[in-house]
Amino acid sequence: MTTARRMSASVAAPEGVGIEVAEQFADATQQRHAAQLGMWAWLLTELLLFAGLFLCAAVLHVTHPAAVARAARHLKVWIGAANTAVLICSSLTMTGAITASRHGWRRWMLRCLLATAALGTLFLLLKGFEYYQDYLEHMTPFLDRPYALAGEPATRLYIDLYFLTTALHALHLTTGVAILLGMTWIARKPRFLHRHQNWIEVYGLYWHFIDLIWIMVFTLIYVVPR
Amino acid sequence: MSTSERAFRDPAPAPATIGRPPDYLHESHTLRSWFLTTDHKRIALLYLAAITAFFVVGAIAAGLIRLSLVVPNGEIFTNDTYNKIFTVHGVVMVWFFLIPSIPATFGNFLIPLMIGARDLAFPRLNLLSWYIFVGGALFTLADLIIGGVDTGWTFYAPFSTTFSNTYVIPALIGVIIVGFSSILTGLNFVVTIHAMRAPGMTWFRMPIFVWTHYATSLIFLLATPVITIALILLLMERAFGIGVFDPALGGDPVLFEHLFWFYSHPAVYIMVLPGMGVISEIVPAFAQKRIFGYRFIAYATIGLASITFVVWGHHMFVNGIGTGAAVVFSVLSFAVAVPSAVKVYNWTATIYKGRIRLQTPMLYAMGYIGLFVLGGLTGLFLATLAIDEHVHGTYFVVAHFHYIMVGGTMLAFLGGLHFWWPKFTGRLYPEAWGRISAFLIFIGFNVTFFPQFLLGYLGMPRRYHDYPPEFQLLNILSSAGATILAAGYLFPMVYLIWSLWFGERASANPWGARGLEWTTPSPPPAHNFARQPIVDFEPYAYPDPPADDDGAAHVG
Amino acid sequence: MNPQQQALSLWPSAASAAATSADHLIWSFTALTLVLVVPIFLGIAWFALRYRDGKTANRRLRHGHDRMIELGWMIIPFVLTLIFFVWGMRLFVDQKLPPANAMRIEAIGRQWMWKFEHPGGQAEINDLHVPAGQPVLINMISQDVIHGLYVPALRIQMETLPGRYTQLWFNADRVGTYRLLCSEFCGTDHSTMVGLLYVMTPADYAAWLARSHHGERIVSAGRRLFASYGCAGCHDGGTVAAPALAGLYGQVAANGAYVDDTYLRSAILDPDSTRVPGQPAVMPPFKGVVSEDDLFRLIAYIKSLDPAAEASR
Amino acid sequence: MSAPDTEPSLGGLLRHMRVAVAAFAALLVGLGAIVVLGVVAPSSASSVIMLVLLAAMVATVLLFSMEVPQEPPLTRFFSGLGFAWVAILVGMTLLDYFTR
Repeated sequence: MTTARRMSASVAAPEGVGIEVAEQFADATQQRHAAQLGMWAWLLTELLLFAGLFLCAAVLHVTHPAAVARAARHLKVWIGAANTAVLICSSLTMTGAITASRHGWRRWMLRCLLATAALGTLFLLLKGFEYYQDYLEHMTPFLDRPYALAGEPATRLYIDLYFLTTALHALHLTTGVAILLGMTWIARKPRFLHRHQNWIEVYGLYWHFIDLIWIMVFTLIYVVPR
Repeated sequence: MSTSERAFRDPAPAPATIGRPPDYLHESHTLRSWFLTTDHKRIALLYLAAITAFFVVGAIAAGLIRLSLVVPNGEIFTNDTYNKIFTVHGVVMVWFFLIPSIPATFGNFLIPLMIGARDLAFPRLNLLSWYIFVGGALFTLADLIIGGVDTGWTFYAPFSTTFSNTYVIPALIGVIIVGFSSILTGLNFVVTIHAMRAPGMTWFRMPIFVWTHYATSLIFLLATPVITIALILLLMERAFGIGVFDPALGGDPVLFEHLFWFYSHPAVYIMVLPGMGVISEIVPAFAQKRIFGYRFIAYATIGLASITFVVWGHHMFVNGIGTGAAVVFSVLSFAVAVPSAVKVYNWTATIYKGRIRLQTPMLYAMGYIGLFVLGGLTGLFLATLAIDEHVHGTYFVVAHFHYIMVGGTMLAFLGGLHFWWPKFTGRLYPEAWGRISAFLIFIGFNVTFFPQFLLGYLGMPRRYHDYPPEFQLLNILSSAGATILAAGYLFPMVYLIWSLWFGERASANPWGARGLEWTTPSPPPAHNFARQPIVDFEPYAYPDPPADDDGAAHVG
Repeated sequence: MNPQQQALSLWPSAASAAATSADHLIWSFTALTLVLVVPIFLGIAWFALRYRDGKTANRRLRHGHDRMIELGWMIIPFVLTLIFFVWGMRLFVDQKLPPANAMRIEAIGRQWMWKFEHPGGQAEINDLHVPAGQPVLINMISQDVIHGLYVPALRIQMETLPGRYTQLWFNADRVGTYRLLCSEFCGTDHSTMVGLLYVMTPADYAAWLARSHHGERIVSAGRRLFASYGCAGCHDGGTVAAPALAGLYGQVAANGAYVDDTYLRSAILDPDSTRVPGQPAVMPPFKGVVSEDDLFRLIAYIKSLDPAAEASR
Repeated sequence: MSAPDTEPSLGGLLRHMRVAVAAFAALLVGLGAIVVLGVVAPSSASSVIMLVLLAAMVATVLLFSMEVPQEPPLTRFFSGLGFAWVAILVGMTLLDYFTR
């Protein structure tokens, strides 16, 4: 229903774009609806998962504002900002892939999917570089090595929370890139869009949401407490 | 004859299996066909087997606890052994029995049948969640039994992070894994109920059972991730000392309690709501009467599921939370009484002027109402700030939540098991034994747990196995009740298994109940419905009795 | 002497007026509970017999008032129970507001014992002696995990947390011996972390104080520690412009935080956490240096500093 | 139902993505504003403004990238539910910290 309505708004669904109806569903509309809703339900849990971490950071911010500010100023805010921009770009390419898939433009879809995967990888590389910088600056309190702000215990907790939050996000992104590449591999076959167009739609929701989570991480962990 | 009555007519008893497709149990017999099945009905039975096994483990632990408490000086087990036993009991019963009990078995089996669907929306995910459940639970169980954990099921920091010398980390990993099973089950139910209802099955034609499972699934989705992250933080704290719950690093152990109870209070409703769903099916069926105030019950279900998220602080009134927060949490907790009262009074009103048959499921349902009322109202005692300040952390709390969780969930579970057993297996159980076990469980339960209210108000703290001697008589009484309860649990295990081979064959609708699940043969065929059902009748479409009823049965 | 020798008791003894009020509350609530549930139980039993299948009975239903009935049994029990919310809240809030003349006892929970210290420096393990009719404020903290100080005869408890002081006060007016327990699971010997509360006549209490071993008064011990840890070097004048401490307690500090026991504790252990932005970090952290016992003595001393006396010095 | 379209040029693709491109630009502007307020020229009101900007960016992603308004009503309800629950979690926990 969802996509069908969407398409009727933009273009009529071209021939050769659709989904293969699984046994338990009555029709394609029901299957699309179920798949979309299933992803939304999953995203709900992702949001609450990260909310727990944001809550810990917020409580620490309330109880130890000075330490949190000092710790936040040691985060690599420019790398974080660049990464936010990278993910916003990847969101655009993902939308490109979805749009192309709806029109049956297979080549554009593949290009956009690969671009999205490349941007995701770029994010992970930048993230790795950021971690390496943290390591060099002795901002890794959980490791058995000297810690730059050792005299200020509450900063240690904030830095630990930063690592946990970003690592959890990076884990989601790594999984995301892996799924994306796997899906692209399958989608290279010409008949993919005949059978699994909604994979792209559903996956797109996930990718956008990981982007959304990162925007929150960047604002709430890097910038606001400074 | 109206359409709705036709839809519910009991098909003539099938002549064995001739001319009928094999049912879901006999479709194939290989182990592989069971362990790789994507049929929601078979997965439900897999869950039933798994949770029964976990229940036995938890019940043995409970037996050991009650054994130890017969004497006041804690002579039977060492302190550490006792602490490990109650941790086994708590972790296994809460996470591996109560939470999956009704949703994963009855929910799995019945939701597609009740809404007229072929299967759940994501059958493979359903199987996966069973494997995740069994894998995670066995992992934790092995750790709890071989290694031992002494934190209790609540895992409060900083005891669990810094001071316990037991194998906490594997237990946490297992519980986190099981959480994903809950999430996937909840996701599957939500999507199924949203997207897969048969034509004509509008929201207000759904049985209350489906409503309660919808609400439960929302709790699964909204609460479970929070306990997942809380336990991950706990694990990180124990492994790397990151400091979230360590005051020396600016952390706060009370924050763990917030995160923990944000999940664990709604988790009580994960246990209770499906039980209410079961009772809302049984009571109208055995009163042969429409459920009273259907819409109010449906709204109350959603209301309970929402309110339960804003009351978690009542577990923490004496844990150093702000006075203002305590007052807010207290008054919100009182609001839980509103939807709970709706349910109880509406069940009572359903019985009024019905045509009551006091068969086994109905006995369980009536027992459930009694225990739920007592458990619920003592919950209000605990929500009262000044009373909680006295009985927090005592046996009063233990008694209260056993009334809700065991009295409520367990009785509903057994009631539902007896109600739908013919549908699950195609066999009837011996009715007399069913009634005996229902009585035994009700009496045994009350003898076990009512004294604990008194013990709590007298001031016996939980998790004490070395207790002051003046509490001994009440403890002996409680332990004696536990043996009656154990006997009550053993009977169904024996006669239900016996009935699988020797029980009388069941018709499609042995109770004369309404609901789509009773229109399929017992047991149902693998594909549930021969043709796509079209729903044009209201839920609980039991006929209105004529005035001055002569009492003759109009069943079927 | 054991508080209760009998093998079975059905109601706990009450050692304070507040405990009796809590009893009144629970009795009244129980009465309301009975009013609400007995009709249900009787109703279910009666209906189940009256309308059994096969029995002749008038089963004609009157429709039309369903909504009013629904609203009635939603709202009336709720409003009735709200009375108890208000009642319980008032008792609870009273428990949060200790009277000014309360005698202060310091308590430390540790695995697996309680330590109490009286103002005169008399320390006791697990047991606690208090005078009857005198409000007593217990200021407590945990040295390791969360414990709960629970006296059933007073109908009160409070958890002791690591890193933060919590308080509990009572006015025990009935002489006797009562149990004192740990109510929050704290590990192996949780169930042996128990003691006795002796409520004594003021005369007996004075005699007990006199005959028990006592070191220094808490405040004077604090003064001595203040010197020996080197606090006095900076805070009592000297070359460093350390903040004056006299009269600080109960005020709002320069960094905007309210100065209470927990604030002073973190200021000693981790001065950075309370430092006013812009001030130089001169004071070393005392984490791992000062024990919990010495901390409450230091804090008691700092609290005792009177700005007027300080000015004349 | 038309036959599969022939693949357009990049411009042709982008013409079908006007909303997405606008959302993309808005998100970049929002990011820039947050960086300016938080890093380059912080002021006392920055935090509040940044939280408002963050809410706007979240709304942009939900409304335009994830196309929530085109979903059926129940899905729309669902997508809002999570944020409401985060508000409950954070709000009621902080209530404790502010009333201690």
